[in-house]
Amino acid sequence: MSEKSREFWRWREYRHTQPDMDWHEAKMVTAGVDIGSVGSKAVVMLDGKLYAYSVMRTGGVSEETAIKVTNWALEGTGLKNENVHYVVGTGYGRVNVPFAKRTITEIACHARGAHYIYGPTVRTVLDIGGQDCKAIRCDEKGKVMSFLMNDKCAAGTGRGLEVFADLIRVSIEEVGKVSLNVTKEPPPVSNTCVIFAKAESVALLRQGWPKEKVAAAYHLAMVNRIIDLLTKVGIEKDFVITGGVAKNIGIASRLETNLGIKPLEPKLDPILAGAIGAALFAKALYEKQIGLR
Amino acid sequence: MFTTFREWIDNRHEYAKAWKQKTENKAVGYFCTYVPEEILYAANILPVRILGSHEPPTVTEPYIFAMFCHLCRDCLAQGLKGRFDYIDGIVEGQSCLHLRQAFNAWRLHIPTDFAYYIHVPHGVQSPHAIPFLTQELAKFKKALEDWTGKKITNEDLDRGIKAMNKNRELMRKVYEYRKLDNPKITGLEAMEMVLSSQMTDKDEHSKLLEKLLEELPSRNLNRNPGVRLMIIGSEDDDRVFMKNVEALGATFVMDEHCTGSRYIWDDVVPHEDRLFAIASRYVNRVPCPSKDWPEFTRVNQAVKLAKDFNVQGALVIQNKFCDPHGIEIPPLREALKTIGVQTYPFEFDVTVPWGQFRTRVEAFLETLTGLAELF
Amino acid sequence: MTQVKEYPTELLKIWNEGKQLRGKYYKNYLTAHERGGLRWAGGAWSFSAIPAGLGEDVYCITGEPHGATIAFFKDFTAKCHEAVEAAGFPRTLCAYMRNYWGSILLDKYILADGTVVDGHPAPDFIWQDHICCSHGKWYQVARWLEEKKGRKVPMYCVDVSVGYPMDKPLEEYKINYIFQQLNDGIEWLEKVTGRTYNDKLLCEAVWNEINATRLWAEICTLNQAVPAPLDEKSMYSLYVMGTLIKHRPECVAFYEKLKAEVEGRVRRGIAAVANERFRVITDTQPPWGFLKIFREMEKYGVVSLGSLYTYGLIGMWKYRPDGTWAPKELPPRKPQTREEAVRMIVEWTVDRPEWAHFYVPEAKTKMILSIVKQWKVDAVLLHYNRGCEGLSVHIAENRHGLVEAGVPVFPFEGNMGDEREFDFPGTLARLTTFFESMELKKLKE
Amino acid sequence: MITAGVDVGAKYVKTVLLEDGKNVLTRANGIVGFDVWKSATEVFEKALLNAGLKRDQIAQVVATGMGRKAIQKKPPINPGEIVPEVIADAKGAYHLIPTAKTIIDVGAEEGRGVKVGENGKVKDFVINERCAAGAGTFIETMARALEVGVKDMGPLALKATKAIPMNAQCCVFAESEVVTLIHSKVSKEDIAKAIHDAMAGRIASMVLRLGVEKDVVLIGGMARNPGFLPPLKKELNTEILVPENPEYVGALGAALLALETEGQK
Repeated sequence: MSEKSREFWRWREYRHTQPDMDWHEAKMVTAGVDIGSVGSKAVVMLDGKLYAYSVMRTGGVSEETAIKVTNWALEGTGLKNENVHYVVGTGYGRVNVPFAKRTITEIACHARGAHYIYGPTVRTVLDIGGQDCKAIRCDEKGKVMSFLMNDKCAAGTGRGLEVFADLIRVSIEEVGKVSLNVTKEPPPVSNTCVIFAKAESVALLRQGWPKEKVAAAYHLAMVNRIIDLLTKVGIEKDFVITGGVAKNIGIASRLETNLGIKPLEPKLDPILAGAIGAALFAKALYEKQIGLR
Repeated sequence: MFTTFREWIDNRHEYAKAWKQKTENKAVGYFCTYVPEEILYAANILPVRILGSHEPPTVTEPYIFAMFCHLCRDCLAQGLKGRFDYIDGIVEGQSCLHLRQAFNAWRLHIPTDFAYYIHVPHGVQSPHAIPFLTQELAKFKKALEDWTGKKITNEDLDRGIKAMNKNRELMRKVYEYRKLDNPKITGLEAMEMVLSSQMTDKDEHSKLLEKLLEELPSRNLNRNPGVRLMIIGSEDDDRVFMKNVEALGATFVMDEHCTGSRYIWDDVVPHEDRLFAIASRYVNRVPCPSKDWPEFTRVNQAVKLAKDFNVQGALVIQNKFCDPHGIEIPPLREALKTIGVQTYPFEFDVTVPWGQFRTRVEAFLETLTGLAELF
Repeated sequence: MTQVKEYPTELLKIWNEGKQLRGKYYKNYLTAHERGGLRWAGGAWSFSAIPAGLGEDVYCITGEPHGATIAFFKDFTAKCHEAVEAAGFPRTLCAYMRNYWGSILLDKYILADGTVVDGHPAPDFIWQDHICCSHGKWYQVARWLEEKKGRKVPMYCVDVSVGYPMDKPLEEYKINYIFQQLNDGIEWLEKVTGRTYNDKLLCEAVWNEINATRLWAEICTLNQAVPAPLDEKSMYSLYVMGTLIKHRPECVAFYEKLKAEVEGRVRRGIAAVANERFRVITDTQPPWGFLKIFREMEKYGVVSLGSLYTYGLIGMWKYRPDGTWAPKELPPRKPQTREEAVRMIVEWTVDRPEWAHFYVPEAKTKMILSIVKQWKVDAVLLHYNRGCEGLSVHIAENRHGLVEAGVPVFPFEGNMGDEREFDFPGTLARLTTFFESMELKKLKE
Repeated sequence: MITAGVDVGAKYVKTVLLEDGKNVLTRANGIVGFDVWKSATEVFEKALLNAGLKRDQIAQVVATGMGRKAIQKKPPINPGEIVPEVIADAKGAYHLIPTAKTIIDVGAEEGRGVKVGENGKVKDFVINERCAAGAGTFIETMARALEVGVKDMGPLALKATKAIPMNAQCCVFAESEVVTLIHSKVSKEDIAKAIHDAMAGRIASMVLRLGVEKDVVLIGGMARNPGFLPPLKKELNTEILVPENPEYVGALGAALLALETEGQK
């Protein structure tokens, strides 16, 4: 593909199966399907342990995406839909997951998933999704105590980064890194909304600012907006970031410097937090169903 | 009953036209609940509240700057689109700057032969407000008499006061049934009851309320009320939101809205000087935030209602760009928190993205129920 | 390139005196308690002559000019906005109000020269007026924020939202409603401060205010001259005296001196902008963080003569029988008693130009058209100001009225106190397009 | 005499070579990269190549568009004059449709409304404020969300069965509602229509500020999108004319202005 027509906004889709686990021995096979506004994730767990997962782009019809992403997670494991004892749907499209017995919001699932990924010391979870940002306070068991989501003007952070990556012709997976190689942080572009931020970035590019400097200004504006949300809900240690944008080092490192709090390092892909939480809730619901709980 | 209320709201224009034909009297559109309907009824005029249609009000762009709330622009759009061509005049009782622009733009650009603005004082906590409003109402009464060519007697005013007080009292009685552990009416139905009252003839509406009150004791909604919610904030006639929220395992058992409890909570106390009595009602009523200073009487009212109707959680609504309600969100949320009522803020606009709101409502309900069984 | 006339220009001699006067007043406000003085908070439109009766050592920094001062210093105003949003207030509220609350929440105070002082000086009482929806509630919440820091501040607010009809005198019961509230207010002031009220000081303060607000109108009238002796950007720093201390003798003296200097400039043909060739007026407050937009306009030979805002926020005007808009006539003599003084200041203030537009859009359009005619104005720049719903109420109707009267209008959206919402490059591009469509080419880079 | 007009837009550069102010010799366009001067020069030279001409055979060049300042006083284009888009739009549209009174130009980022007097002179104009920016790019982003080609969005909208009112104040609000529609099983056709209706609503509210006088002409890249015209007609409730090659009208206007400046010299 020529440099011109490459789609910088498109990110890599992937799946994984844990090699050293065998589902035949498992008492409980549960799944969590998180249909986000930009990305969709499916996770399969054996007795509450992560076994297989898949991450792909959310399509125009969320029902089809739910089926595709789940099948892709099961691909190659020999597992079929009927082997899965319980499925919980979450995310924007949770109502369209045809085989989900129950739907739970991504706020509860991200808190529960963060507890699994980062451990019981987590008290504040920040999920930067494609469309909405969520700041969640939880207890030592990963139960939501209080939460807050962005206001109307602050919507579209994740998708905004995709549009920005396209604008400066740097792939979405690299745009965070590119934003860091600046000697000094430039003043941020406006953080009123994604449209203002992009318009000011275009003006800076036209003034001859290098890509890296414009990327730094854009990322700093997004971080300022996210910090507003976090300060509203109140930040208590330990602090973690989940969702796709967590992997953007330009956002994560600036959150650390400007908040003065170091987010814990994820041992697992933070984009899976929602689906993992859903799969763990599925386990609890299945245990209740068969009288174990 | 509630199907009739719903039909009246959905066919508000047909209702008013039919009423005009039947009675050969005039109908007047009003913008805010500070308009003294008692005096309009006294003049045998049907007051009809002008509300929006929840479609993007692009036609209002030359007349109202888009940074003012969607309500004032949506109301003006109805006039510009000719949907209120049957009303004989418009009246506004001073409240916020936003609705004032809808009134002025209507007066300037939509032909109407009666446009009257009552300067209802903002200093309702001052002892001088009632005498001031009494004189304003005297001017308003005279203007109506000059326009209709008919004198408004004390008997007429008593009839108007009686019609309004009775309607409000009956609706308050219906509200009492929302205190029950399993409320006899949903939040949507309560909104439809009050909204329909704002657009129809009070006596006709009261007859329906009397029949409803006979049936309520035996009425069974056979639905699980779920979480007891309250809805508080800017003018809100978004029935789709109410319906959707109550389908997620919750019930609005109470509201603090001018399309709900604030419209029916206070009566006119009879007095020899009828205009003084009406003025006292509109000064001493539960105030709109634009008039509620220096003390927070409305916030205290919301807290009292939350206790009386034992509310578990409250949705705090702000129409985007609405300053009076926007200013009160933090003090209101803090006051409710001190009595153990959790709250969540919502920003409303002309159209409401239900996807985003569903996530916020469900997550809020999850925090109230705690998903205990899953931990 | 057509040859453009160059007028002589010269700096305002009184400029530094103004800066010192304002700086001194800020210091007095801060150190009032050290000298046993009193501090009160309120808006630029509150009846500041009334608390003056409590003594000579009673100081007030009015909310709006302070909100503007904060807006001028970009990073401090950004911190204020963040603090207010973190407290849960929506971002669409009045930008001045949010700046004010922000400095309470941060417990910081910024002086006129930009230095930031620790500790927000809580007022001894709040003395406010209410006509805009945010007026009363601004200080209701300021009081709520102070209370959360353990400081109880009593508040009194005078309702002046009585409706101001166009071209008709105000009815007696409306004047009386304001008069009674002010009278009760004096008793309230005595109660909360424990001081006995001095009617003589009140009469002085009322007379000072009447003279200062008339003088400012007279100074603005001098800008009818071609070339204009003053440009709006410098007028912002001159009229601010009237928003802070219009009841003080120093303010009257300052404006008398300023008037003399400006009359001298008119006589000698001194211009504010050397190559003035296109005269504009603006509307409502400017985007305080981006005053450099005026310098860009000067590159096209465009000068802003002021606006209904700079002329009418504190200046007092009246339509003369011949239909011209002119400074209001002084009352026959100084008030002698409390009742005379309070009635006089009410009857004087109810003609405030910017109060009329809260009720009748045609009133403001008519006043702008009078300025266009009498000040020989070529175009009007309308600031659709998202930060202030009070002064941009009915602005779309005003634009409609001006266009129908054949006046070239350039509307631009912005925010006077929240610079995150002001699109400087975009607005500048549109503004230069407007000038070019008026056949004005750029004179110098 | 041959003149040239170069319109350096937010996303595309458009160039027109014009002979004696009457017939268009050639048109060329290309994407605007970081180096605006380089992109404009490439497109300009492509036009010269198509017409088999050299730079010195072009009597006069006028530049317009958001990026016009980047090519000012610089070879090879070296425009004699640069004019704001509003003036170029008026000139070009008036030339093609002399009865035009209101011209609407909707590009990738900006939207403009121009009131035209006699001989194409600008009487009044309005440019979308930032809140209403990004009409073109919004449709592109939403096409991605619907997994539909940008070109197919318009035709898709025409096949819709239902009209869903959606916020027309800004793209961020509209986008939140598109995401809601996608996840509530609304057909792609109805979503595409809602998107175009919202964009038309935003542009219409800008033009309404200016006032609509017949004949109304739509130009700019969005004029090529068949899904955009019907809702715009409905919002403004007027007929709207779309000239040939609508996205080149600005460049054409610039070429006509070049003829005038050359004439004055």
